[in-house]
Amino acid sequence: QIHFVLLISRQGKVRLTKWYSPYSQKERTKVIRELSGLILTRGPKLCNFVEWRGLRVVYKRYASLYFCMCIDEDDNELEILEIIHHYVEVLDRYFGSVCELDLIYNFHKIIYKCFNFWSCLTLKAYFILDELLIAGELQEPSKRTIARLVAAQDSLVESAKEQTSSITSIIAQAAK
Amino acid sequence: MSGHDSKYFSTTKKGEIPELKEELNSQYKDKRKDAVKKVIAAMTVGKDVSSLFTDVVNCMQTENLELKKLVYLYLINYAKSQPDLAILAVNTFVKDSQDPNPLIRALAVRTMGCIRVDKITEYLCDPLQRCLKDDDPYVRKTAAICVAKLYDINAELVEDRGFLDSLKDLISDNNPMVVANAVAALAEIQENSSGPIFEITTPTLTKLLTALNECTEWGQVFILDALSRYKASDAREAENIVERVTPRLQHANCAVVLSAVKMILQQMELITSTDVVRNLCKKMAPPLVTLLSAEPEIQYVALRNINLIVQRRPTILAHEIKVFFCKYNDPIYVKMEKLEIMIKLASDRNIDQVLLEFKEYATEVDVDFVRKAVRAIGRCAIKLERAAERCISVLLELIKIKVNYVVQEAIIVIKDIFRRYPNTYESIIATLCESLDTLDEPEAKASMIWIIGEYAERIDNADELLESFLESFPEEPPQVQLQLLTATVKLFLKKPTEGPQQMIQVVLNNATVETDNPDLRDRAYIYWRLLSTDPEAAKDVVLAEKPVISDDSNQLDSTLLDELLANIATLSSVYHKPPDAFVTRAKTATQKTED
Amino acid sequence: MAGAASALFLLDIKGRVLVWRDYRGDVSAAQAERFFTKLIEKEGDPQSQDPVVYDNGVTYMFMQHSNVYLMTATRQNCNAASLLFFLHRVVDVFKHYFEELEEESLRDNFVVVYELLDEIMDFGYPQYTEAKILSEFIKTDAYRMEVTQRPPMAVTNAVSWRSEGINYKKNEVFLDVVESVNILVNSNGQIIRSDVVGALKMRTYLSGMPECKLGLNDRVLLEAQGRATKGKAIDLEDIKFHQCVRLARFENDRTISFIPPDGSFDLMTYRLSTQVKPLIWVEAQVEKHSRSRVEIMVKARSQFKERSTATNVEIMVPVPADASSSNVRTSMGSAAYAPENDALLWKIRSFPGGKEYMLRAEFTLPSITDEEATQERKAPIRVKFEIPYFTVSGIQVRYLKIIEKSGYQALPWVRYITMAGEYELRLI
Amino acid sequence: LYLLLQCRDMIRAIRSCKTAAEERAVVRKECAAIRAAISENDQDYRHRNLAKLMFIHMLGYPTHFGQMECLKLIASSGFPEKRIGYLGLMLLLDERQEVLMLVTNSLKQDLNHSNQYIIGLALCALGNICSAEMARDLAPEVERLLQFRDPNIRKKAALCSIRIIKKVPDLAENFINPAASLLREKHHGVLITGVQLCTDLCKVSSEALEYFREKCTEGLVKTLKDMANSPYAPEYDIAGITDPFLHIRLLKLLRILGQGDADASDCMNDILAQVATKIESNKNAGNAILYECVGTIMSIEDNGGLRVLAINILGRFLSNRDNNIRYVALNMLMKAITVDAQAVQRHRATILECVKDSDASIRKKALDLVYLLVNESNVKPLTKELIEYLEASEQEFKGVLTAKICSLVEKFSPEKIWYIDQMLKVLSEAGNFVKDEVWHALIVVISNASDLHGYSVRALYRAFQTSTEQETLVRVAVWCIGEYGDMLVNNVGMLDIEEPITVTEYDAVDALEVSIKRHNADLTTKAMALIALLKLSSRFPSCSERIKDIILQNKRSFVLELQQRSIEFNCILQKHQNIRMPVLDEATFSGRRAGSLPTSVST
Repeated sequence: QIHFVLLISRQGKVRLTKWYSPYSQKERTKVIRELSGLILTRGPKLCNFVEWRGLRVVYKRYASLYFCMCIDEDDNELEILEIIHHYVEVLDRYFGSVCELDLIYNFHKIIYKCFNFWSCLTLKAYFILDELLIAGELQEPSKRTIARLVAAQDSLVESAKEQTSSITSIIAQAAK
Repeated sequence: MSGHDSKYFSTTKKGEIPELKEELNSQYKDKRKDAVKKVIAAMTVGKDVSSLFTDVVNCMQTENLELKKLVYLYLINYAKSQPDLAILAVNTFVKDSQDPNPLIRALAVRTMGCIRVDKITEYLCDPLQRCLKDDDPYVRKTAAICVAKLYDINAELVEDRGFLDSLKDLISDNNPMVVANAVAALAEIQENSSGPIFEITTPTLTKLLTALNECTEWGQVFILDALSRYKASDAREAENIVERVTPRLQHANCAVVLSAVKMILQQMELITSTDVVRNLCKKMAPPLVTLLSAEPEIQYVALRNINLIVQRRPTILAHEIKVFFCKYNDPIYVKMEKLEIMIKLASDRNIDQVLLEFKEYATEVDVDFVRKAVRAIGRCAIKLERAAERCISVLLELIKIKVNYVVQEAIIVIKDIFRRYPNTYESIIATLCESLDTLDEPEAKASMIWIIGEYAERIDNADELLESFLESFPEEPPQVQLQLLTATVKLFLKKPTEGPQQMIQVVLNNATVETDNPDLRDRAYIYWRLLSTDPEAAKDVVLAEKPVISDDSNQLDSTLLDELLANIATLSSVYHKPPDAFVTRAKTATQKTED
Repeated sequence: MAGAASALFLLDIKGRVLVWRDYRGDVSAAQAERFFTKLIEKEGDPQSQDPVVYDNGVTYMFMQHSNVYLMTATRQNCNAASLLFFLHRVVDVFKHYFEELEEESLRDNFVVVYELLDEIMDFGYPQYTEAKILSEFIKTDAYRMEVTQRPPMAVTNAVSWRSEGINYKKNEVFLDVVESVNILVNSNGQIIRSDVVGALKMRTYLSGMPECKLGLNDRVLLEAQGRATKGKAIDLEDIKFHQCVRLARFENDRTISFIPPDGSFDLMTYRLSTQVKPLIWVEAQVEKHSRSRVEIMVKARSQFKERSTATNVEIMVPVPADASSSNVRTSMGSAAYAPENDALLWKIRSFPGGKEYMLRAEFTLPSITDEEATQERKAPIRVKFEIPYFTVSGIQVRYLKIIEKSGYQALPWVRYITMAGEYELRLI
Repeated sequence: LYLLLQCRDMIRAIRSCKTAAEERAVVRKECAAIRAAISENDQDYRHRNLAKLMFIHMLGYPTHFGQMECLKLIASSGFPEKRIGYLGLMLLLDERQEVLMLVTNSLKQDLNHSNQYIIGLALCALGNICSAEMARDLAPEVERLLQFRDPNIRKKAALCSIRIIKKVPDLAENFINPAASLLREKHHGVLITGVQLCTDLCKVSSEALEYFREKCTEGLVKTLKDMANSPYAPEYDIAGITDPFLHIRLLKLLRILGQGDADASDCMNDILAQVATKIESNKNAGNAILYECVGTIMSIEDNGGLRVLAINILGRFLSNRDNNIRYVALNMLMKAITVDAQAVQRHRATILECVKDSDASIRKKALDLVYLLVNESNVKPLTKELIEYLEASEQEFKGVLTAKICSLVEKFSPEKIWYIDQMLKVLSEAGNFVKDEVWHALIVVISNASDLHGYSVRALYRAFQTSTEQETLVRVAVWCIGEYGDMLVNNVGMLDIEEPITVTEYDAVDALEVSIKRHNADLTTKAMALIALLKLSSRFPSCSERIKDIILQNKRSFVLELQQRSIEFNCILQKHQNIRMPVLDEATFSGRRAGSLPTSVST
């Protein structure tokens, strides 16, 4: 089981956290501090695993971001690397289609857009994660399905917005 | 004024080194200079640019002082790794050391001294010899330090080439800064040498005291630190010296003040007149107090030193305890040190106010600080007999708040209070016993167990209380096990009834056959032997009257204190440890290979 | 007891090396960096760490300024006071050069930084830290062309703080006497500490090498001169002088004589620990109604003569960290919630002597409490104010004589002001 | 009132802070503004404020005052509100907050909602943060949703069920049947989550294990076979393999089913062999499957052929240039060692090299493995290697390394003198890392080896002269000097390999005094030194006065134990000379308990 997911920038700034096991706020801060100390200092050619408090952390660097997942001792580390990549690809596909600017595959830009500022895009990253993992377990192996489900919910939000705006305009009209 | 050097940090991704190489060999001066800046930028961020050694050294012969400095900087960094190539630089160095511009002459010897390569060092001797006698004081002051550098690399060379004498000559130099640096260099060389090199004679002393008035603040520190080793021949000389040094107490630089304090304290040991001593104490107090309005880092050093000073001369700050009261924004490390000094300065006169403060601190947020405050109350009780009762009542109040770590800390100190004032405050034992179940720290547990054993005859259910610990005996930490052992023996000797007898067997069995801890085992066997050979003797031994404990728990032993006082302002005085305890005499040569 | 620094490091907020200078070849960059990560890991907030740290044979001494750590490493038993104070001086030097000392300015000027590091310390011994003089021969790019190719005389002179040949059309001296009142009142309303720290801040615009002599109403001096003191003289407890003042001379006959540096500097500081009546007295009552509402009543009284007026008075009363939507009424000035300080901030522009003002405020608290909220730190009430044309000590500048061989006349301008220093009243 | 910042502006403001204190101030101001907006019940900005709180929470600041906002959003009717509300709930709260209970009702309604996406949100929240209490309350809804028409709800319900049965294992039996039916699904999401649910059911319920073993093994084998032989499926393809995630999960479940059951194991042999030989190992995905497959082969009932295959794969992994692969190889070899120790031993040299790898993770793993590899026959060379490495290793690694070496030496030592020699080396090199049990055990061994008493005390005395900063070394030396002081002084029981040394009684007492007076001496050492002095006082009459003096120095000690000892021992020396001998009769100390050591050393 995955206990938590962390995204940390090379400068040690936290970009996304998701906890599937209970950690108090104080513990969370400590975990993040310990792990960034452990992971960010590791050289580029070393393996992508660190042992930590009897658990194992699998991490992978994409552009300037470290994607980290903490798992149990007997989980498959290599598979977790694959899951991380799976997530990154979904993010890439999703934002690639959302951001009209990035018609060309340019992962750096997308990552930057997604995580540099906490915004609706970062929230989207969470929504996507929720379609990928539940209870710390993999939910869906198909990137297309995940993208489709997120898009469907996005359009649900859009139509609700339109509805409210049309209602307000109706009210506004009526009030004239 | 602002620069734009950051542009040098961004370099093209591919072929950085070849590109730089090309630029370094450019025919245009400006381009070369820019390239050297890029090289230094790369060096700054930790990239290895040692492969450009020859190319950089080629830029060394230049009129441009800025460029020269950069190249020198590069040499300092990489000469070690390219000793054979470093030799290429020697000619320029030697030439520069004879440059008409004193800035360049000084730069050349200063840099050569930083290059720890034997071959370079050989060529350093002649220029250094010349620079020590240079007309310009800036060059001489640089050369003086350079002798210390050379000594660090090759002590024999310095001795053989007579540099020590030249250096000693500089003590009589007419320039104060040259004198100060010569003193610093000599002091360092003395430190690393077995023979007497830098002995301060009376004429030297006089010269240095005079130089003191004129040199820079840092120079004053060198001189004062060196002079504090000087032993005056009699009280009169000591008084004279002190008189020359006291004006330094008015200096705005805290290091000058502390070094002056050190010197005065050293000389005071010789001064016999109580009036003079009293007067000096009075003079030192205000500057010491003023140090507490300095930056927190300085305050910290000052507090660590004041801690030592008040151990030797308690009167100096006897009336100043209030300045050690903690302020809201004091960093925790300052607060902790202030607390320590407050304990030392607490007296019958100020104890009420001090207790109010401690009580305030004991309800603060920071756990370590709270613990220390509780302990401080107990320490005051131990120190001030007449205030003991008041201290105890504050401790009891704190126990009632039932904050776990406060209770445990209180029990630890109350145990010591009992040992200090036997047969006085035992009435509170009952209150303490109420907290028995909440104790989870070894020291608190051990203290409580000791209390039960020691007063077994007054505690009706002492056997029950002790028995409650027995079950977990094997899991307890050694500290607790040892106290349980002794307490059970005491209980048995005091109440040799069936219950205690069974208990003692359980404990002795646990502490001998059932343990691997040799210390516990030895201890238990001693009791066992005593009990089985001669129970009366056992009583005599175990229940022997104990002398009242001394209240010197935080007093350093006097030889150590002497040593630390001689080291005021230094790290030794901050750590409260003699220098050998933390200065590893690893020779620099071995460190280099490590790196 | 000789000892010197092995290296001087300038690190960014994450402990990474920005620039460092190795003075003795016995420590390495990697070592310090690793140590620093360790230091931060240990307890999170590096500001709570002792400024002197020992690790594996090396002592590290450090301080923070803005987003930069200044740190020296040493393997010897060196003078800790000197090196820590030196770090503060280094800050002053950099500030003089780059206006602000921060990560960016260091990066932007690394060449000059290296040059300065080479000049201010040699083989780990502090050498020279007078920024004004240093900038005569070490310049940033913009001023590079004007470089003097020789070390200014001042560097090695007895008067190491002033260069020769300074020239002003109009020769002027400004002297500000600034007194800060520090006070600590415990929760019983007892004043447990009170002292005054004064400073004579000088700005000089004088030509040549002027000899100055300052006369104060210093009791010791006046009595020594056999003058009647008539209660006007004062006792200064601990006087500290700028290095330009001749200390031996002062020790001999209490004369304050000096050749001033050019520009602004603190000529002297002094301290008085005579108990003074708190100039502004504040009382606060905090009532917690249930878990959701707090009511605060504050009374502030000025306890100085009516002809003086305190200006820019700020009274900070602590409130719980998760409070909101205050309802505040004051009889004077304005008050607002200052969440960045977890406090209610009451500002009174002008507060004449002998007056009393009131404030009432109400805060609501959220229904859900912070599960991990450790007991909150008990902050005191803090007060800031300034009272112009007034000193607590009664110090007076009797004269400031300026003699220069060219014989010009220079007029000194003197101002007096009292302000709050660390002014804390603990809440019950 | 403060202006509420745009999310972006707030983050920009936070980012531009130079110090932690500045950041704290910005955050506090913003939180105050958000609290003000909350208490005014501001609807328009609720969304945005919650987003900001999530960011602030992530930075580690308190956000408890925003929790009720999540609840309000969840309770509103619109999908957008619910979506952000649930997200906030999952980020700002966790199962331990009491407030969470307040959301149970909303969850129940949403689990029964007509909109499947709202059901999805509720399942996700429940699966990620539900408490045992909520699990109990909502289990029936989730169970029902396992048969929901839309597969995307079924898969969410399956994972949500995992959380439920982990929180409340009693509920497992209700999920066995619905879980089994998920295994027949074609939808990969459902299948993957279904397999996972079954795996977790097996872990909490033996009943479930039996059931699946009986009813599903064959089906699972078939599914795996179909997968392995399936044509190219672009939707699930990774590096030319169809759905490696499903592969791995199936292998994992098969492992559990095959473990301890020969029939089930037999049933999966063929497919495991096929996976192990056919999967491409040039990409990570393939290696992940191979790794899982090896794990399964190692766990199920023995089939010699398969195991050889598995060990070969690990051998290949171990020599791979990719550090990840080497790491998992070491990891798996640790499991393999119980199955086929011989095969693992063959890789010993490679593994030992890994202990010195530049990668700390690999170093640590390799050390764990070496520890398992050691046996009576190879303990000497391996220990030698490790101790040599101890000197060169980094400070941080020394602790782990020391513990392992001590444990090995203790476990496999062929003879006592070797054991003592090795421990002495460790103590001198890294004594401060040695745990109490270790030096306790060393003393037990020494005291039980009567022919080595003299040798040990002399060796320790020598070591003590050079490294007084290793606390445990000093303790053992102190104890031995007290116990065997006469052998030290008289060179009793010299071995052939020894050089004689000249130590006077005075020197021996000196050593003890030094151990007390070192500036950093710890209390245990000091206390031990007092006993040692007591022991020596009868044997060294020439020093008895000096010993008395040293002991008496602690009579007013602030430290309880030291004072007690000082007074007692002084009393014995002063007044009870007559019983001193029996008390410290050496015979008393012999024949003591063997301790926890294996017979080879302790007898």
